[in-house]
Parts: sequence; C-alpha cells; structure tokens
Amino acid sequence: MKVQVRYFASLREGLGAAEAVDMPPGSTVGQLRDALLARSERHAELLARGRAVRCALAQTLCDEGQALAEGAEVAFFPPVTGG
Amino acid sequence: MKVQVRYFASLREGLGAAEAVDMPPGSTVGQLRDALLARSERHAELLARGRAVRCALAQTLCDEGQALAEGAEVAFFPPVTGG
Amino acid sequence: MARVSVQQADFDLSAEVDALRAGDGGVGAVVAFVGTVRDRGDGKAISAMELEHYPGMTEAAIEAMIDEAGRRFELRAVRVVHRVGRLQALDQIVLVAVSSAHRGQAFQACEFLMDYLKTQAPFWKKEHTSEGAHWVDARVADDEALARWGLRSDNAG
Amino acid sequence: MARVSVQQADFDLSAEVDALRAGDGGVGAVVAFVGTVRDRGDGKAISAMELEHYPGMTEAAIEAMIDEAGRRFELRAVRVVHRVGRLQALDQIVLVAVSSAHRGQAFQACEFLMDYLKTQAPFWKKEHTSEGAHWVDARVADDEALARWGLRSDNAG
Repeated sequence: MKVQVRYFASLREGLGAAEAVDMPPGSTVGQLRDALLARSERHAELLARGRAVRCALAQTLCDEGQALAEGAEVAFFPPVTGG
Repeated sequence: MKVQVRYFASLREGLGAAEAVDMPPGSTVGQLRDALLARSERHAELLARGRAVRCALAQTLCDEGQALAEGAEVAFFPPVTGG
Repeated sequence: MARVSVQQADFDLSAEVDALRAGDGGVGAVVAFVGTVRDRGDGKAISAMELEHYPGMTEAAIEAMIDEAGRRFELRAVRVVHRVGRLQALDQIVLVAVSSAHRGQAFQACEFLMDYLKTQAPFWKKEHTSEGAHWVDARVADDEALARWGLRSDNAG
Repeated sequence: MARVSVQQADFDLSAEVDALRAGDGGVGAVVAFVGTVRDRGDGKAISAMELEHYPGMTEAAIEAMIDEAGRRFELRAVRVVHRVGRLQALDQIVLVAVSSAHRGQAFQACEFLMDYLKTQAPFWKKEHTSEGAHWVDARVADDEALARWGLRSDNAG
C-alpha cells in the first residue's frame, strides 16, 4: 500500500518535504521508519533510532505502534518549538 | 493638634470629603475614630465599630493603634473594590 | 514611561504594550490583563459603573506593589493603567501588563499584581443598575487570592 | 471570528482583543499572552528567526487545545494567532487571548494554552545568529510546565 511521508524542519532540510513509500499491508509507523532508514545514508542518519524524532499519522501526534492504511499521511519531525 | 480627615466612597457620600479635627497630642487613629463617632448621628452610624471601615495614615493603610502627629492626614473608607 | 496611570480616559492595549517593550530585546513574553465592566451583576442589568480613588495614595500603593513584584519575579517592565470616573458596560477598567524574558514569570507577576491591586489599592466601584445604585462589596475570594502569595489581606473580612 | 490563525502577517493586539470580547457583556477579564523574538539566545545576537509549521495539523492541534481549555475552565472566548515565516528580533510571534467572567479562570486558561502549545503544536523555530543558523532545541522545562496540568509530554525528552 502507498503511504505519503512528510518531513519538517531539520528533517525537511535533509530529506526533502515529502516522498511516497510502498509498504506491505498492515505495516506500522515504526516499520515505515525502518524502511525509510534503509533508503539512504542521509535517511539512516536523520531518522536514526537514537535521535529525537516525533511522528504524526493523519495529522495527529502518534506513536510508532500505530497501524497504517492505504494512502495514509505520516509525518516525521523534530521536537516542536513553537510559541 | 490638628489632623485632616478624609472620607471616600460611601463614607464620603455620608460625611463629606474631608473635615478638620483637633485632637490631644499623642492620640491614635483609633482615638480619632472615637472622637468622630461622637460628632453626629451620621458619624456614629457610618463609623460604627461593627462596620468594615479601613483607615490610612499619611496615605498608607494603617491600623488604629498608629499614633497621630500634628497635621496628619487620616482617611477612613470602606473595603477597596478596584480592578 | 510612567509605570502607573490613574485616568478617566480609555487606554489602547496595543499602544501600552508596544511602549512597555519598546526597544527591549530581552523581552520574550508579555502578559496583559484587561478588566472590563460586565453588563450584569447579581442578576441585575448594569447601566453604568462609577470608580472613585484616593489621589496620591492610589498611585503610591500601586508603585509599591510593582516594586514588590520586581523583587519576587524576573521582570523587564510593568505598566498599570486604572480608569476612574463613570464607565459603561463593556468598557475597559484596568490594565496590568508585564514583560519578562520568560512566560512563567510574566504570568505569575501579572496575576500577583492583580490580586494585590484588588485588595490593597484604594479604588471603590459603584454600580448603577435598573434597581438603583450601590457600592460594590469587597470579596473574601480576593483576600484568599492574595493569600496564595503569602500576603495577608483583611480587606473584605 | 476564527479561533485560530496561522499567518505570516503581524497582528494587532488591541484589534484581536476587541474582537474577542465584542458585544459580550459577560466578560469581566481578558488575559493576553504575547510571545516575542528576543535579540539574544545563548549569548549570541539573533538577527532573524524562521518559523515553520505543518499546515492543517497545526490549526487542528490548536483547535483541540482550545476545546480542552473550554472543558477545564469557565471561558467566554479564546483567540490564538501564531506567525510563521521570517521574523526579526522584537517581532511578535504568538498571541493567546482568553476572555472569562473572572480573572482566575482567564489567567489559568491562558497559561494552560501556552504550555500546551509550546509542547504539542507543530511549529519549529530556526534562529539566525552571528555564528550561523540553527534549529532551536525543545526544552524539558516546557514539558514540565505542561505536567502541572496533569498532561504528559515527551516532546523535549
């Protein structure tokens, strides 16, 4: 199934604003992150497990256990710093 | 010694904005209030001991034990309700 | 800029806050409180509000409160404007604006100043309603609000 | 009036607060928080600040926070404006304004919304200093501020 990945802030600067990924049905956000880590050295560095990376599914903050559906919008970004 | 008495809010409406009072040297704010109570029925009612009356000496909130000096400005008024 | 104004005229919130932080690059947070005249009190329609103060003492009392706030909190600047005279429902009554490097200090100082002002600054409100005019009673809740800051008030009590 | 605006344009504090309480005679208290760009950070001069957001998610997240504030506090109205794009030192960044019948509720709701926004709304700040540009780090102190309201945040940590 296709999912749409979006990046913000330092992740956007390193990986671009968005990319499309094909994932097996039933995959989770964490499995998507694993798949992205394998895409390039850049991905491996910026999405590394040791880094503070937050994620959102369907524009809501989520954890990596959340299951993906066809056409899902998933975003990865650093901790937020607004206000 | 002469002291200047000022009233505010409901006390001003009942007793006027100000009056001069002659008090024995060494008098306190409380003794001034006693002297005022004896001035008229209006004074007796509005300054009665059972009522919530606040006082200030030299434009600072005070208690009735404070000693007066010649020319002192003493104010009596109800609890404050600003803001 | 003066820190305290007691005035009949209305105030402009933007202009006051702009002046408060003018040229001060250390400011990261401004908290402004605006008190306004409600159109009802105790179920009765309020047509007007009269505000009286003790000229001289009022200003000095608020100046002292601002000094105390400055000892308790990390502040950049403070501005207090309090109106007197005759006001209508929905009019602005009071502004307390505080600037600080950090929001927590600004929130605390602004609320501290309002709690202090409500119980210790010589202002008196008279409400005009459909059933006549009456002086507003002081509230025990306001003394209790001040007590949270470790300051005792027996204004209402 | 919309409750939430994310915009490049500056905002006028008076106009926003006037609109917030327009015609609402039940309002007795307005608390407004304005966040501004400091001219120094970690001892370095800040020449500019860039603010990025997640269009759609940001607005929805703030709307949800306002709903939560409305469940916790007695509020009349809430307005949040957050700027994005390139800002200069001393520029306004964010406004959170809350109206209520009583000041205590207005102070609490405004601070609650700021603590929430700081840790849960998708905005990112990039500071430009004399030594180059860098993304601002999230602060553990902001997670702790939210924890006071019984809400857990692991944003910084």
